[in-house]
Amino acid sequence: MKKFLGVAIAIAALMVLLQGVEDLPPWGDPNQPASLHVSPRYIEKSLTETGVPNMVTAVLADYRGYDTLFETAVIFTAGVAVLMILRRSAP
Amino acid sequence: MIEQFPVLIVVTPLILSFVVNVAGLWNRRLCFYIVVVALASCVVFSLGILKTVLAQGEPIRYSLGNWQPPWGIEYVIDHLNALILVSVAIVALLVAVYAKRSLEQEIHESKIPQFYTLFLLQVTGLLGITATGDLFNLYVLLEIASFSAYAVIAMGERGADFAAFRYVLFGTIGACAYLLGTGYLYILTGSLNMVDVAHLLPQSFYSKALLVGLAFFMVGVGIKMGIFPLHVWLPDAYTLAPSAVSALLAPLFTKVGAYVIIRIMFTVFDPAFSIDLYPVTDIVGWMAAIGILFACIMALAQSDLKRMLCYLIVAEMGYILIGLASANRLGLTGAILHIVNDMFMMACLFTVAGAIFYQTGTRDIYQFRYLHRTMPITLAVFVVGALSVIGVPPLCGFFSKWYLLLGAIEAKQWALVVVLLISSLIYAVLFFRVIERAYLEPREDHSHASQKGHPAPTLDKVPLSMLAPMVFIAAGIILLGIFSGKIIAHIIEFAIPAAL
Amino acid sequence: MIDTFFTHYNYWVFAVLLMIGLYSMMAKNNLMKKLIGMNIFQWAIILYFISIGAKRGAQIPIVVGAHGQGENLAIHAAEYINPLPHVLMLTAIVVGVATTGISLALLIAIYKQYDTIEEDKIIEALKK
Amino acid sequence: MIRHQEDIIIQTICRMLIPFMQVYGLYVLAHGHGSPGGGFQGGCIFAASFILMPIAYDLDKAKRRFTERRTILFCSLGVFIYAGVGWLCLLLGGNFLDYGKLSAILPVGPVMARYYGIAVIETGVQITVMAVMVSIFINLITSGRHEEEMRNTHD
Repeated sequence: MKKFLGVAIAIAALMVLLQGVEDLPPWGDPNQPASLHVSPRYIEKSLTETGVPNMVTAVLADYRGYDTLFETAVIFTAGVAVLMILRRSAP
Repeated sequence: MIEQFPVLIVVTPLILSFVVNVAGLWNRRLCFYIVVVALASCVVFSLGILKTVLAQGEPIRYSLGNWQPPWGIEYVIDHLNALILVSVAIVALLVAVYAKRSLEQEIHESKIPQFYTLFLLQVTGLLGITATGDLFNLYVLLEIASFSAYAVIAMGERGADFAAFRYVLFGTIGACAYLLGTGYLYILTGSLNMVDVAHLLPQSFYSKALLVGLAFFMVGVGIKMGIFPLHVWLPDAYTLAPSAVSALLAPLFTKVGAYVIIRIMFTVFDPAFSIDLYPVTDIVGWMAAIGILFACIMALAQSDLKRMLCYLIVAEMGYILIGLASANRLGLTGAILHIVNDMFMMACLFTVAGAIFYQTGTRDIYQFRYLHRTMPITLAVFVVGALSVIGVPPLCGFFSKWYLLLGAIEAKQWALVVVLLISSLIYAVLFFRVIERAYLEPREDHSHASQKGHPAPTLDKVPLSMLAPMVFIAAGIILLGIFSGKIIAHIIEFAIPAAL
Repeated sequence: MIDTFFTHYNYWVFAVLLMIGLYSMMAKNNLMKKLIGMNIFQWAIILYFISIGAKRGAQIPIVVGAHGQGENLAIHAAEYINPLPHVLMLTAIVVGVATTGISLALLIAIYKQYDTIEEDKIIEALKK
Repeated sequence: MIRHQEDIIIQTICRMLIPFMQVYGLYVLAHGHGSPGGGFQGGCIFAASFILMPIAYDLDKAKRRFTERRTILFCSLGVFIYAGVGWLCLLLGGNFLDYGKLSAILPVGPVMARYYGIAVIETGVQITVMAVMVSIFINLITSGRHEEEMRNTHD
C-alpha cells in the first residue's frame, strides 16, 4: 500500500515536472536567460573588480559573500547540532 | 550607524552565537546573559528599522558588500518586513528569558551552551529570512533555522528524536522544493534578486515552467510552515520538543513561513499572476478551508494540551491562507495582522503550556484540577490568550479575524466565511474545555477539601523569570488589540501591494 | 514532450533522479534507506542547477594566466560557462553534507534508543 | 567501536601520508584564487588527514591532538574570522563585507584589498569546515561517547 502510494505520488510529480520541461531552454544553450542577465558581469568584470581569476571564488566570496557567511554558519550549526544530539556526558 | 541596522539585526545574534558557544566552555551561566543581550539589541535594531521605514515611507535597501542589487545580495525592508522583524525580535527575547528556568529542568546542564547557540542561530535564521531580498539567501537562512530546529527538537522527551528525524526528511523535501522553485525562476529570468525577478517575470507568465516553479515554492514553504496536507511532521515535532523550544518555534517559524508565502505570491509573482491568470488563490482557499476544519476536529480529539495547541497552529496557518485566498485588501490586511497577532497568541499559549508542565509535570487536560489555586497568574494569562484566539473583541485575535471575515465576504467566498465562523465556535469549545477543568472544582470534592489537603490558594508558584515574560506577552496581546487600528493605518496599509 | 527529449535530456535525468529519491523517502521502511533517498533528492537538484550553468563551446570559469593582474585582458562572456550556478551549488552541497551529518546523528540516537531503524518497529515501540 | 590494532603497514603509510595531505589542503586553500579550490575543499582535505589518524591508529591518539575543547574553539573561530572581517568593513565605514574598505588598513588598493579579504575569509571557512568535519566524524563513530571509548582502549 505504502509502496503503491509512493509510486503514484512519484509518477504524478514526475508528470508535473516534465510538463514544464519544454519551456525551459535546451541544454548548453548560450542564449538562455540565465547566461545573459546577471552572469556576464561576473565573467567579464570579476578579474578587474576583485583581482581573482577564478570566477567561482570571486562570486562565492565577494559578490555573494554574504551567502557564504551563512553557509559557513550552516556548517557550524551542523557541528553544534551533532554535538548536542549525540553527546550525553559533560564535555 | 542607523543605516547599518538591517545587517546588524541579523549579524549580531550570529556573531554572539559563536561567542556563546565558546563562553560555554568556561562559564555556563554567562551564556544566558549573552543571549539576552543579543536579543535585546535585536529588538532595538528592529525598532530602529521600523522607525526609519515609517519616516521614509519607502523600503530600506541595503546592498551587502556594496555590490549593486542584481549582482550582489540585497536586503529590502519595507513596512511588511519591518513589522514582522519587530514582532519576531520581541517574541524571541521574551521566550529567551522564559526559557532559562524551563531548560534547567528539561535539558542536561552540559548542553545548555549548545542549546543557546542553536537558539541564537534559530533567531538569526528567522530574522534573516524576514529581512532578505534575495531568493537564494533566503534558502540558506531557511536551512540555518531548520537545522537548529532539528537539533533542539531532538532534545525533547521520548520519541522526540524520531519526530526530529521525520522533520529532517520533510524539512529537506521542503527546502529542496524551495530551491527548485528558485532554480526555475533563475532559469527563466537569470536573476535571484526578488525585485529584479518580479521585474523580469511578466515576460514568461504564460510558460508552464513558471507554474511548476510556483507549485514547488508553495510545496516547499508549505512544508516548512505546516499547511494542512503537508503538516504531518508538525504535531509530533512540536509536542515532543522541550517546552522552551516549542515556545520559540511554534509562534515564530510557521509565521515566518507565512510571510515568505506572502512575499512570493505578491512580491515575486505579480498579484496579476497569482489571482487573475491562474486560480492559485482558489486552490489556496480550498486547502485552507479543509485544513482548518481538519485541524479543529483533530484538536478536539486531543487530551494533551500541547498537542492540541499544535493542531491549532495548523488551523491558524489556514486562517492566514484564507486572507491570501480572498485576494483583496481587506483579506490581506487580516492575514498580515494575523501573522503578528498569532505570534503573540501562540507564544502566550505555548509558554503557559510549558509553565504548567514545569510546575505539575503533566500536559493532560484532565489533570488540570485546582490549577487556579497554585498558578492563578499563569491561568489568567492563558485565559487572555484563549479568548484572543477565539476572537473576543478587545483582544487582538478579534480584529484580525474580523478583517479576514470582511475580506472573505468581499471576495464572495462563502465557504470560507462559513469555515471561519464554525472554527471560531470549535475554538470556544476547545478552550472552555481546558478553562473549565482548571477553574471549576468538582462539586463532590468540596466536602473533603480540607482532608484531602488540596492546595491552598497562593500567589503563583511559577518562578518569576517564567512568569514575567508570559505576563508581558499577555499585555502585548491586549495592546495589539487596542492599537490594531493604528497598526493597520500606519503600517499594514503600506505593506499591501499596490496592485490589489 | 518526446520531441524535445534530445535537447532537454538534462531535465529528464534530473526529474527521474528526483522522483527516485522521493519514492524511496516515502515508500522505504528502513530509515537509512530514507536517508539515502533524501541524498539522491538533494543531488538531483544540484545536478539541475549545474546543468543550467553549461554553455556550448565554453570553458571553465577560470581566467588562465592572469593571477593578480590582467586589467587589459579582454574577456567575453560567451567564452566561459556561467559561474553563478556553481557558486549556488557549492552552498547547496555544503547544506546537503550538513543535513546528512545531522540526520546520521539522529539515526544513531534512534538506534541507541530503540535498537532498530525500521520505521514500523519504532512506531510500535513508541505506542507502548 | 574502533579497536586498537597494531598494523605496521597501515600506520607507517598513514604517518607518511598525513603531512602531505595537510600540505595539499593548504595548497588547495591558497590556490583557490587561481584554480579550483578554496576554503571548503581545502578544509575537507585537511579534515581527512585528521580523520585518517583514528582510522590508522586509535581514537585516543587522535583525541589527544584534537580535544573537544579545541574543536569547539576552532568551529567558532573560523566563522568568527569571517564575520569579523565583515564587522571590520563596517567599522571602516563600508557596508557589511565590503572588502574594498580594507584598503584603509592594508597597503594595497581597493581591488587588491578585495583579493586579500577573500583570502582571509577563505581561511576562516577552512578552519570551521575542518573542525566541524572532524567533530562530526568523531561523534558519529563513537555515538558521542568518546570518553568511555578512550577508557576502554586504556584497559
